[in-house]
Amino acid sequence: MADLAPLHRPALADAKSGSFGAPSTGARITLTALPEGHVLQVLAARGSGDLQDVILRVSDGTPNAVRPYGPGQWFVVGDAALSAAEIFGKTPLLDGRASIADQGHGRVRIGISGRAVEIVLAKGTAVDLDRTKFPVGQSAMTLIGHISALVTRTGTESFEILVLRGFAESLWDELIQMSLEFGVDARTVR
Amino acid sequence: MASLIACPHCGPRPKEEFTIRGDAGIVRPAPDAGEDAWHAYVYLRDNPRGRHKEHWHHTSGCRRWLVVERDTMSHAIHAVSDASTEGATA
Amino acid sequence: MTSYRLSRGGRIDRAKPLDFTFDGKPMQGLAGDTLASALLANGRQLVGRSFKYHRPRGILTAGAAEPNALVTIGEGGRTEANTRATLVELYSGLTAKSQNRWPSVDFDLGAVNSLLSPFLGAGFYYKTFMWPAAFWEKVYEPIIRKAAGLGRATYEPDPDSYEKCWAHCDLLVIGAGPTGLAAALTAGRAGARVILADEGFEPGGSLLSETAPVGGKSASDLLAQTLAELADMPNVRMFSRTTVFGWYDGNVFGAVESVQKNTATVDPNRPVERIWRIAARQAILASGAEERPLVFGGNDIPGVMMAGAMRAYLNRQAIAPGKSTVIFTNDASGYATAVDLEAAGLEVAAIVDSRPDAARTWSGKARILSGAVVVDANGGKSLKGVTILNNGRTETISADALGMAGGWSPIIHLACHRGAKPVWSDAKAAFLAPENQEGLTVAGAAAGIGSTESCLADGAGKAASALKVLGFSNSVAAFAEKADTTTVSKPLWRVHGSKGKAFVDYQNDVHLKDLGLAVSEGYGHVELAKRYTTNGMATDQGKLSNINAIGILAEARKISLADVGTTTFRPFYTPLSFGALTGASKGKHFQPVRKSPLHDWAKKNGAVFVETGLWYRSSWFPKAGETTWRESVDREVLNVRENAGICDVSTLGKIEIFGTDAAEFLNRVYCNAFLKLPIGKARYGLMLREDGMIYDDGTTSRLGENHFFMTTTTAYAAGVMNHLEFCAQALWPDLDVQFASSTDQWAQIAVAGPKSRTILQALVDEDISDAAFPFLGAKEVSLCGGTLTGRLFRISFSGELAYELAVPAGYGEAIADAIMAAGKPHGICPYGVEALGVMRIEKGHVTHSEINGTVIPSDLGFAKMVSTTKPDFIGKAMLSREGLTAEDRLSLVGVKPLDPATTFKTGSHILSDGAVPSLENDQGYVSSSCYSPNLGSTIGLALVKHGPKRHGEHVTVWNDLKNEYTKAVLCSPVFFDPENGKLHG
Amino acid sequence: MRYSAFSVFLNALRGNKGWAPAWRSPVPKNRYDVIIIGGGGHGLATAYYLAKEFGVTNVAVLEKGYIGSGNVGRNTTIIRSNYLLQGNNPFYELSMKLWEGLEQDFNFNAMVSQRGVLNLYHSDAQRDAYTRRGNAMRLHGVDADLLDRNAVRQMLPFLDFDNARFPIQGALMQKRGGTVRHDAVAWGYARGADSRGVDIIQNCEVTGIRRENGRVTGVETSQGFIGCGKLALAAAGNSTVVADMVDLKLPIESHVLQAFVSEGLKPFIDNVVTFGAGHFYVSQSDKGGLVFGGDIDGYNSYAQRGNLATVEHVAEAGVAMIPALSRVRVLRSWGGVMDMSMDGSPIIDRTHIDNLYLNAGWCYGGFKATPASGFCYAHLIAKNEPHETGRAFRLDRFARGRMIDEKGVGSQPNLH
Repeated sequence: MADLAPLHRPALADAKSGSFGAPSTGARITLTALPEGHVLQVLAARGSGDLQDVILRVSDGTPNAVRPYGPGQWFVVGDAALSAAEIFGKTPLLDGRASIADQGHGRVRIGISGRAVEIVLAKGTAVDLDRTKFPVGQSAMTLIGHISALVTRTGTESFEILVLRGFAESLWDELIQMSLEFGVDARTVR
Repeated sequence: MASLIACPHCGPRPKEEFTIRGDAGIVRPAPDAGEDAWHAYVYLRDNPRGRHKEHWHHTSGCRRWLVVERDTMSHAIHAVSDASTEGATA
Repeated sequence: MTSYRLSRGGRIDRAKPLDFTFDGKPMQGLAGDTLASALLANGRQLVGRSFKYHRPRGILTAGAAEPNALVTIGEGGRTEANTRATLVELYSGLTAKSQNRWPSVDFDLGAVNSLLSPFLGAGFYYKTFMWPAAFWEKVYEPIIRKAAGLGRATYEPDPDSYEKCWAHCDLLVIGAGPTGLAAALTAGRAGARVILADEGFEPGGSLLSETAPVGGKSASDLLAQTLAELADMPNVRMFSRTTVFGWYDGNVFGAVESVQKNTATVDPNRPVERIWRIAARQAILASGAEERPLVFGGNDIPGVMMAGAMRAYLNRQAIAPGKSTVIFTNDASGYATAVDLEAAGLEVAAIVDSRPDAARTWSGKARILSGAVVVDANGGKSLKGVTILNNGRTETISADALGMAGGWSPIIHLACHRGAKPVWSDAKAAFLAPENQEGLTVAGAAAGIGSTESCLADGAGKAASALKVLGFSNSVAAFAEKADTTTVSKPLWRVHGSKGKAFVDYQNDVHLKDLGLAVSEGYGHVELAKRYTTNGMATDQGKLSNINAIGILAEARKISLADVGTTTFRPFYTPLSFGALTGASKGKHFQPVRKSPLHDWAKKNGAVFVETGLWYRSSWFPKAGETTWRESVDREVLNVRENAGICDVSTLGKIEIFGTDAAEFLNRVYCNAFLKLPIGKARYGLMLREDGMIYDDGTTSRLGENHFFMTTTTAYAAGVMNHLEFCAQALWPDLDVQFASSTDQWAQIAVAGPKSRTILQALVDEDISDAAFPFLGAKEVSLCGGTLTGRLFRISFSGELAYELAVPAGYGEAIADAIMAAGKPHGICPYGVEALGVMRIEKGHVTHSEINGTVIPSDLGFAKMVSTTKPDFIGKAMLSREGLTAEDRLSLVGVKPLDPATTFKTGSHILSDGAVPSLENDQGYVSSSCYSPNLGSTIGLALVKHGPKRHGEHVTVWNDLKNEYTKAVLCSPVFFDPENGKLHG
Repeated sequence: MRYSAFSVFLNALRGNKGWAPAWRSPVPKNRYDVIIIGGGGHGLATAYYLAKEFGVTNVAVLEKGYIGSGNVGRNTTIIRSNYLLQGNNPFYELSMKLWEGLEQDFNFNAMVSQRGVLNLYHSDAQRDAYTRRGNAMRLHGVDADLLDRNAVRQMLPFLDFDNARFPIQGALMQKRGGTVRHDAVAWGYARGADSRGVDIIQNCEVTGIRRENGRVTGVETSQGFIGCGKLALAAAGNSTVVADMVDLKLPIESHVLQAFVSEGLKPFIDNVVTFGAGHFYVSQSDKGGLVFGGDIDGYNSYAQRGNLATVEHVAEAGVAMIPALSRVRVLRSWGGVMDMSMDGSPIIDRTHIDNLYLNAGWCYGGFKATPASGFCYAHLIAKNEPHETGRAFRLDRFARGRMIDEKGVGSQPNLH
């Protein structure tokens, strides 16, 4: 019986890394592969009422950790990886009013920031990202080009994108393409 | 139509984010409703010129099934609601 | 005249010469030129040949409506045929070529068609070329096709990139002429989010060529001040070189921005064109008006030009139309052009005004001929003079330029894209867009308003109204109200008495007589006339011709223009490149790639990949020395059956199902029972459509009282998820059940073969002996000494003792490596979907090759799975229909060749032994086939009439496409280990 | 007047003043033996064959707009008979045979051009499906060839063979497939029917159907009541609207399908080619425009216009198939109303009313079916007995579980 802890392979391990596109410095885009910590998909049981506060109980308390994407549906994210047991341990915190599906490996977080970030993302999504309509903390599950992803504003000039692992590299490449006119620094190394 | 559908959960979104199933004005019959009722449910359609209720799935968004009431002549959208709240009256 | 470029005036930059070529000849223009103006500046009037008669043609307009000056620009993969010279912003290094001519535009042999024109009237081709029948395709059609068409497209790949973008605004203003600028200014000052889009490279519209003062200021000062104020507003976005091409539902507008079409040195970091999808709460259409040509003989001779275009070239690019110009007008526009020509020191030989009472104060030098018409323009490749009919007398005036001013047609194209029909207005003598369309207001010249000052007022006023709708309560119109005092004269749809051909649709060579013929042959309806004569069907979409054609049809049919009506305005306003519409989704990026967490593991192990939907899956893993794919696959199959194999099945759809009603829900969506599935067990499930046909299959395991784990086929993963959500949300919202797609969460690994248990036990901490973990067991397991939790399923697609192990995706590669390492002493090998396919066919297991949407459970031998006791499940009610219970339905059998040395292919049909090939005798078809290394023969699964009753029958497997007719025998679909001895290992 | 090179020549010499109207504009009679609702391709073809083949000439075709204003005037002009299933295959082949002799038959050059139709395949599964289909065609004597990648590359070297997301593996080809000048089909049938005594009445909208004792006695129209012995519906996308007048609910939804044409080009592509890894099909018209289309927009619509997302999908698939299209410009898009049936196959049948006949459910395949549809429908109307070839297109096949579902997607019309 092998008891060597298996090696974790990040989804974007082999993705393009480096600087691409225009040499400009002013509005450069930064693309970052964020830590594959925990991603919990929380699903409310039928008729469970308002769960906003309950959901907070399973989050690590950092800003923007809880990301609603539809009625009774949230992603709770954080940098720390959680074991199956740790996730199982969180279920009782929900008082039986919601279930948790571990998506820590199924979804990958990508950070994107820069002065032109709204313009870049508008090449993919139809969601109006104007900061008055889409303030910090807001999330939207949407299509970016042909790929579905959860977009969250984390700052005035920064967003996080949560995407299915299988599509992560494809989306990564597209985000680079979309950023070329401003210049982009893509960092896969955490 | 459908350049934008105002999802009641997500706001206006483009057609590409949705999967359309079709007529939401028909009700699934009881299991023992008989051949005619089932044939009508599975195969017959009103196909109106004018207002029409349809099931649209916000596949690339909140993944909720919606009932979209739409005009088939003008493509104007009159109402969008969550299919579960539309309930059996759909 | 040696140079047509005047020494003074214009908005060109004389310090910036730009070199370009036309038909290989080097020429020079200036910054601020269009290709058209640069050609004119170089004295090049003849720029193209017409479609049918190959008549010499010059530049007619200064904008998007241009029917004649179509050229091919660019080289290699950047070649663009049919480009309007009037819209091309001149740049250094531009190459342009004339089209539809041979050998040259100056000497074109095709011009012989002009002589044949009596035989080439409207629709002549419908009446002839029918005999002998074979000649149409062999002789006539190739000649016609060669002659037809305009420019030649390249086959070379496009080196440039494109992109698409969304934009959102409160108010979209379409057109940056006086109306649009006034609207944008009003909305901008009110604080609204404004997008101002204009197709030109310099905003301003008619202000750019206006010489008369506007509201006490010069037009150019007004323009400069307005643009400066707009530029300072952060809430106003100016989209130059951007054509709004379509108005779609939901008030979404399509626009195309020409990003780098004005340079020969393309920056690869930026697109050459960009499509904007603009979601506007309100929009103002300020697209202006189009000047109408006049229909008289020879109205297409180079040198004949729209009067407004003449004025634009004069005032924007300082171009003289010729030495001596005649103006033919029934409208004030002709006079404005004449004024400017004379002011520039150019001769205006005469102003021919068709209105008898042209009571205009004219203080210029030119002679006025009231109530007169130009009946014929004279000349060949250039204009020599005009013949005028003046109160019954003809008179000839020599001239090398003729300006036509037939009145103005509002450009209402976009306002009619959503089905509204234009409305004829007698007062405006024009078709106007219908009013009160939600979300869009037409303003300025596009609404039939004449003077610039009234346009400013109208744009501002309508913007203020739109803002009110949007809730900007305190907006103030940027320009005061100003009544439009322009008088509209009665249109002159055609001139009577011409000798020469009077063209209506220049580009398609439709002339007056063609429309007359259409009416007399019964094609008088405006749509039929269009289709019969091709009027309005050219690349300009009838921007100039449609209105005159309607006037002419009305006259011929003796009805009003309102009764004739218009043809339908449809997107696009101007033609749009495939590249722009495609954006970045081209080549390898046509669709995204979805990668299994074991993709790199497979690559490392030498896999050959195959596209499966968006996924790449491993097909087989060739070893050194293997020369054919079959060799590799045979080895993999034999090795799995002999030892063990490992296969990536991560692409299967995986769905976590939660809820207190999850079991009840599954019981309703599967045709077999799921209510009492014990925790820790997996079950094969068959999901039907409501019409009784099988939709998908897979295994579903119960991991907890209220937690199930469903697998679907790779192809139907998304469809099944949508289906489950539909059932839960729309059909049975009273059930407590939730779904989470976990396809990407798990790397799922099949380990199959007699040694699979031994191998897996090396990784799995718990006991997985047959007793502890029997067939169809399903549970969470601890792996690698408790360092990882996975899910283990004892299920088998291969028929071997087999497991599927799911581990969190990020650990997939490490675990696959560990399995390989543990299996090495046991002879494990990786296997791909080909070997997987062989083994499943050997076992008679079905996939979507059999589940093709037309089979019901009993067709595939699953009759017993269909619950007879459940009150309801999806598909139950329709299963009892006559056609679904008929004896002769195609049902699953095995098939194998009588002589193992022979073979057959999937898709072959089954004929009874000795039967004549015919549809009546068709017995079914081979749905799956492969070479079975275990049986040493090709084997297949087939769907055959009365299938199960025919085991042992000899048949012909008929593949006429490959001349392959194989004698074969029908048999049980289970070819290998029918007792399932190996499964229980 | 018979059309011929000679008549064109003669009339040209006379200044083209001698041409007579291609069809009359008659005032409706009080009563006809047969009234056909719908002056599109199918309605006009039905009238033509009723008169020519079955001697039924006291016939009126009622058209609410101008003839050919529906789908026959707004399709991508493709003809083919590459069908898989027994109900469809012989029917479309009958249509193909009628196309092959059509122009000489009705004395109108509809430019039937058998340029070859190629359906590309990109996977083993698609190849197998085309093998099954090609063999089904050959079982009925229909020409079919399965080409491999190299053979396709020789014919169409400008397809994307080297950089494709979904590489082309080969194609199923029907050489006899091709294109026809669509408007001319309507006009040729109209002229042929008219010359045999059929009244073609345009601008005549049917507003009601009068019934007595369970039989149809005539129709209320915008030009007054017109009596009839038999009433035949051929209203395509508006079938359910007319059927509603007799409380007949149909297994049909009306959907919008967009089609497109590019600017005119010198000969660019010789065949009809369909993409197998996305929705796209293209051919080049005799005038030089690339005529192309894709999938239906997916929702019920009578608006004859579609949305931009579909336009973009079509263009993306087009460039994926032929990269050189990138710099070609699309001129115009339009939309037709498709009578999408629940199994993707048509209905030619009697109805619950004795003298009321139905021809509907053509989905987006109606144009190629025009001759056979007219022929079989005329047979049914004249003889009260289905023509052998169209026998499977029964209205009750859904209730009986005898669907003819080529795609296998079931009762969801937007997937057919």
